[in-house]
Amino acid sequence: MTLPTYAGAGHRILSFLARYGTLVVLALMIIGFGAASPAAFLSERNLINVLNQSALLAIVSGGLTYVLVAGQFDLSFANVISLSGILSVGLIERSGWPIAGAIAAALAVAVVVGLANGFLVAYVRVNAIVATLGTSTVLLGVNFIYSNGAPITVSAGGFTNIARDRILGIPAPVLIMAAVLLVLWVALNRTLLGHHLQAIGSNPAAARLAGVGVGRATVAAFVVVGVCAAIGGVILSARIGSGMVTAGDGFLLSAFAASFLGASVVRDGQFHIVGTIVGVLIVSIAANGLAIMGAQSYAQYLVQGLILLIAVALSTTSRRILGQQVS
Amino acid sequence: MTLPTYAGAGHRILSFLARYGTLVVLALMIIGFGAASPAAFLSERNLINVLNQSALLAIVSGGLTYVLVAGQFDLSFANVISLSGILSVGLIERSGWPIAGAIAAALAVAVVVGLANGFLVAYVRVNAIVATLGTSTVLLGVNFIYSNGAPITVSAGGFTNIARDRILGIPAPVLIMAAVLLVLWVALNRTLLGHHLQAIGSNPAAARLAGVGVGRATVAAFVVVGVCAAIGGVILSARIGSGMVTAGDGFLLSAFAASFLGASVVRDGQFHIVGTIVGVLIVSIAANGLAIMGAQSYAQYLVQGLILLIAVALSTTSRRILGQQVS
Amino acid sequence: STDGPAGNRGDGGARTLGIVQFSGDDVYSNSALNGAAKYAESQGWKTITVDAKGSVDGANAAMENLITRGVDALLVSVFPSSALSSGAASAAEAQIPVANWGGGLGNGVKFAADTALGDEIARRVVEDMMGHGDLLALGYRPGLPCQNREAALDKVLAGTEVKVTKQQITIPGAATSASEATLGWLASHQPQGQPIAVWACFDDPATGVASALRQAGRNDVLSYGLNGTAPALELVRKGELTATLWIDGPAQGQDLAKLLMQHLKDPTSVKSQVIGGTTKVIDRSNVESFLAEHPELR
Amino acid sequence: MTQLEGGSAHAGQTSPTPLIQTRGIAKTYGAIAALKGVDVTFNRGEVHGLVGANGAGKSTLVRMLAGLEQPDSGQILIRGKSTEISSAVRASGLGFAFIHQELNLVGAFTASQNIMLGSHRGSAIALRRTDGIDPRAREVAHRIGIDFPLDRPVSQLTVHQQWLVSIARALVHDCELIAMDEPTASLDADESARLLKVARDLANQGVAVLFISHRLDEILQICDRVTAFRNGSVSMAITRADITREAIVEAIVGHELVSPRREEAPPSQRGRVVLEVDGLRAGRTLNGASLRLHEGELLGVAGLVGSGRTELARTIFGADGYDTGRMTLFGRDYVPRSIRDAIRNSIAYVSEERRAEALFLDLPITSNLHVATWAKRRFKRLPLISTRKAESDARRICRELGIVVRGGTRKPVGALSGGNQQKVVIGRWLEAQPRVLLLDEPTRGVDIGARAEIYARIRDIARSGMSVIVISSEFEELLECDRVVIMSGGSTKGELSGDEITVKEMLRLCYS
Ligand SMILES: Nc1ncnc2c1ncn2[C@@H]1O[C@H](COP(=O)(O)OP(=O)(O)OP(=O)(O)O)[C@@H](O)[C@H]1O
Ligand SMILES: Nc1ncnc2c1ncn2[C@@H]1O[C@H](COP(=O)(O)OP(=O)(O)OP(=O)(O)O)[C@@H](O)[C@H]1O
Ligand SMILES: [Mg+2]
Ligand SMILES: [Mg+2]
Repeated sequence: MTLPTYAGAGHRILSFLARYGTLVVLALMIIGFGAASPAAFLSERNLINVLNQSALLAIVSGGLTYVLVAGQFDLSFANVISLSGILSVGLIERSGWPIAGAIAAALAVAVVVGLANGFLVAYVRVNAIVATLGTSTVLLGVNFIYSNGAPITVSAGGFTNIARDRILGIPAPVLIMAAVLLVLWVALNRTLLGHHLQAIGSNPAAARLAGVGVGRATVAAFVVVGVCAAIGGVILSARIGSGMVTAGDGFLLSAFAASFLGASVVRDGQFHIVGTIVGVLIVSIAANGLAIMGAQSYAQYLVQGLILLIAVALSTTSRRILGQQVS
Repeated sequence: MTLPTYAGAGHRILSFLARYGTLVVLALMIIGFGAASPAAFLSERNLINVLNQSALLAIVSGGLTYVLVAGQFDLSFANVISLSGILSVGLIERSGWPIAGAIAAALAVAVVVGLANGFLVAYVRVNAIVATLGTSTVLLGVNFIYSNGAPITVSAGGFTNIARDRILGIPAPVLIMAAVLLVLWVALNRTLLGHHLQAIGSNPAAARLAGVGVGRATVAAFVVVGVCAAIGGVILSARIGSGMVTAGDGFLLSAFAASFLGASVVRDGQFHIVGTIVGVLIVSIAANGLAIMGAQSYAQYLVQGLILLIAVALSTTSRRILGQQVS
Repeated sequence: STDGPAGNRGDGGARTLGIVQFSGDDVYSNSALNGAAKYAESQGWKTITVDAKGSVDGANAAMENLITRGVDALLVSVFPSSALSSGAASAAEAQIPVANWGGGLGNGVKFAADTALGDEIARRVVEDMMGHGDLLALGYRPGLPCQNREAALDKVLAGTEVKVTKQQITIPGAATSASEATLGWLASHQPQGQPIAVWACFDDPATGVASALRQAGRNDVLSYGLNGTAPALELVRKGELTATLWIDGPAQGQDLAKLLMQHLKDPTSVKSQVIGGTTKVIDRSNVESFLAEHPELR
Repeated sequence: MTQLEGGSAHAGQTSPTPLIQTRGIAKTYGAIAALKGVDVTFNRGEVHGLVGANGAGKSTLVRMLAGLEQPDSGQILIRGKSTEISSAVRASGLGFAFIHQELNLVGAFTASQNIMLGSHRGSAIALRRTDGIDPRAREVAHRIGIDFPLDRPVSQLTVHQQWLVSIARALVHDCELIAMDEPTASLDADESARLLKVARDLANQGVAVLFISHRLDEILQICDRVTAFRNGSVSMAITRADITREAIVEAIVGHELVSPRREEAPPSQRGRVVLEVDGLRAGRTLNGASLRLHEGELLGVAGLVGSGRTELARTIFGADGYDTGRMTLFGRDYVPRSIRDAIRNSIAYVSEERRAEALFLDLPITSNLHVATWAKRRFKRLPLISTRKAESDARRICRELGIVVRGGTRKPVGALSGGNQQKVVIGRWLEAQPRVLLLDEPTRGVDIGARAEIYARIRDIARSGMSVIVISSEFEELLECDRVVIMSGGSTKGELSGDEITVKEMLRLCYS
């Protein structure tokens, strides 16, 4: 096991960057923002704040990771976020449902959406991008029918507490995030379903030939992202105090950014929950740090775009130089 | 060569739908809207109108098709549309450039964006979704720097004529669309580049071993979508009479919808220019017909979503029943 | 059936008002358009509404489609008239008058409603801050009303000791992006005896501001919006939003419809004009009585 | 060739109902009839060989039993009961296991995970670990002689190692039927022998074994019963007693095959040296490989699997780099910087894994044939490609190589049978008219008739000055060559020419 001739320090640094490049960028960001405004950025309050703000994106991106692991795509979860928000608020405010019942209904609807997406993709064999673009458009229509386009405001206090309560100083959304991510991690790495999803994503034909229930597992992945989006939607509407038709739209691209960033963490090109968490943190901390520094909008866009590119390019470049990249 | 037992009429209809299902949906849409409001929808004026409204989407989706054929993805072209609009209008209005010079500059910038995307994807090996999400965010920043976020209005008449002039009663954008699509079709089906892109999209490793210049061809595909987006952006800003930071945003999902719809036309799951044109027509005619009928927002969303799903599901289902689907 | 072919205007049959919405979920502008639609219907007109889904190209296309369908007048909302070039040109060609609620005049758009009206609340902001302190201004420059409102704020702030940080929100996702920008900014602006305030160029981001304040547990921060939508008024009532400027959009819509009709009767009788609107700053002191007068905003 | 003790005498007669009986199975793809009313019976305790030319329909039948295709008409009786095999899950539920003709592994998984994939039972969401090496996988690996670590991701294994994984996966199930579609095509002699023994053992334990191969020796050696296919129908069913080489060839090809004789090329007539490789070293795979290739020569490279032959070919082709060593091409120093560089230097390489490394399965046969030579299909004065020229050239190549394209050259290449796909890849590179052609396991999955045709064609072209290097694990195939070098452990160990070229001698040098 001799190392190639150009080994030594350079080689070790490259190997390190190939594995941990994305994490290095995260660390550099924290150090940079911390140095720029230590009092504000590194305050305990702000750190909890960042976690709290990440909670929603983390839950949704975690769900999205399942679909991506299975080699599929979902463009409809943003509308599920909006729908579940509108629906839960609407059922509480307009139909007088109890909070738990309303949330359960929102989750149930999300399961149905996931089943529909999964059915279209796995059994009707519609390309996932078209299928979920179609369902997302239909969902938008449903959102409009239910809300007539207008936000539904929460008046009951109980519901907004979901976003406001703290346990031991930790906001409820952060706790929910932790629980959801834990479940997602365990199910992906320690169950047959997760194992099969990974197989399907890596080589669907091989998985099918090996007798893996490709259809059922794919449907399950779409249900997972649906449910996660619904949980996110409930938290979101509790946080902003109303359900809105477009409330979830902003999560579409940022969840993809977080998940794809995550795919470059440690394992090359594979989606996994821990990676996604790192991706979420990079996205959230960039936004938070830049807002604290009072950066102009254009600077925010420039920096966020560059961080995204560098975070991924660092590890891919190192891998390429090492020649580890499987072409 | 005996036909299978369930053959006959049913089999022939299925075979027909498998190949032409998407076209059948297009035809049904035209018949349906035509029957609902013959005077308005089927008027010559409206048909030219529909083509004129399709022009932009067709040009952009045609470019996007190249990237999709090569097995890649582009999320940045919508920002290129906006940027080229802002830049051409800005150079004319603020810097007093001649119209042709401003347009050339906009196209040149788009080429640079395409090169950057292509370089990141093909040589730095960054996943195309992350790379183009990153460049699109950077581009948004650039848009803000140049325009400060505010629209730049056209005062000179010459520029808006690009969208307004007619030759033999046919609006200039339609003619430009026809020219662009012709070039795109020829280049994809009758040149080395086109065949190489198809090979790369089908099996990049095999393409590399067959001596295809995978890197260069991939870069070329990103340049093509960039240039098409810039052409679209110039026409758009001429049409609306100003350059706006968000002008191109709406094209992101509709161009994907059109291209993926197109992939189900005749050939199963492969992107091609003629298919994309059909996809564009479906998207545009749905919008036009529903607008003419004065459908409510929710109905527009519902119907558009369902059309998308049915158009694709019809052919995939027929193929599945026929057992032709390549798994 | 119901659609009249192009060119049969003025023959005594029911006329049609074509309406182009900015977006189906932009409640406030849609309420103004509703005001116009209600009035037109009360005058025996038919109305037909198309959703441009926030896309400026879509708005131009929608105008053309409505003209093709044969409407007698067009009402557009929010998109700047300067960006309605081809739609307005088609309208001019077909001699159809166009009014724009919130987008200003220009490109042959004959009537507009001023929805900027930002001075009043800007003065209120400075007044509440007693001329000094830190202010976060959340703007949206691609939209004309927000652009003008930001300009009005700048004008009022000039010469005061208020330190302004400006951020642009995104649409869609106005509330979420406003909330994120606010939370970040708040972290570097802790209570320090100086007044701290957040101004949002309309009420949707203002609800995001309120949620950020709630999350951060900050009740030392003043917050402002504009438009006076139901959710914002509810926040004012609960004391989570300091004040918002109510603008009577529906009345403006009705006035625009009137102008369009008058123009059709006799084009020479009305000048091209920008109409103003009734406004009122709503804060905790008057929100209850205001809501009593305007139950539709509850 | 050892005489394996077969259960042949009693097999078939003792079981009252056969395990599987097909009745009039037919399957068409569009206008192509892949199977036309096939009746076969597979009994427990029997090795049942399926033979037939490329495209005869063998794999289609296997795919039907695997639930991957549905018959258009006809019935499959399982234990006497008409059964619909609707999916792969159903097939494995029926106790069927498969080694399919093409590699299908999950690249991101380890060897052990691949072997066990699909064998886990129980709740999908119960907690369990799927990493680590499963003892059952270890046991099977031992049985077929896997010597590489099972916890390595298969994407890092060689093609040949991947095949062993694929075989192990089929063997890990307790099954009643195991269908092997050309399982030995990628194995060396030792491993093939081991697999044949495993197959025999399984049959003796009462499993029905379905065995497809183009290597007639293997068929002769272990089959209790042989069914030959021709054009989608059963052309002959032979039982143990009547199985002879001649009968099988007759059944496959329809006539007797004259084995092509090697034309002796005396050393004096040998052309000038075209390519010289001297002391090539690369990482752990190559350590001192040298060879010399003459003009118009057919040079064989023999070696055991893993001996570095593929690596050597890829290095010459510019697909992999090397550390030290020298190459000379037409007398000039040759340092391939890239694949394109090698192609510019008139070198071509037919890879050993056609599906992953050569074919564009969803693209037309035409595109697959022309991918490296599109430039030749252009109009005279336009920089555009002439579709008519492309199609007629494609038809010509198909004719020359005997590629059976029943649906026309515009059909996706994925619709061809395995052997015909292989011919497409060879045709692609012959069209490029290279000066040096590297063939890595070129006749994998090609039927005996076609194999002769391919070699005849290669000989033809070699006569006009092309030099060919053939890498093959089937040493009989190398008997065709003018000279053979033997590789072992990444370096060249010896050379045989003329009458020295015998299977025995090659084996001796490999193991020395
Ligand atoms: N998906 C498909 N679409 C169209 N035709 C197909 C398809 N699959 C197989 N065929 C055709 O069916 C016929 C039988 O193919 P099959 O793969 O069963 O042959 P085979 O006997 O296994 O040949 P080989 O020895 O080359 O593997 C061939 O003519 C092939 O072209
Ligand atoms: N991608 C890889 N990862 C790890 N080891 C490899 C890889 N490719 C080749 N090797 C090793 O290099 C050596 C030579 O492999 P190579 O494939 O060149 O041999 P070969 O003689 O062509 O055998 P085969 O018949 O399997 O192709 C083997 O020992 C193999 O283990
Ligand atoms: Mg076969
Ligand atoms: Mg090899």
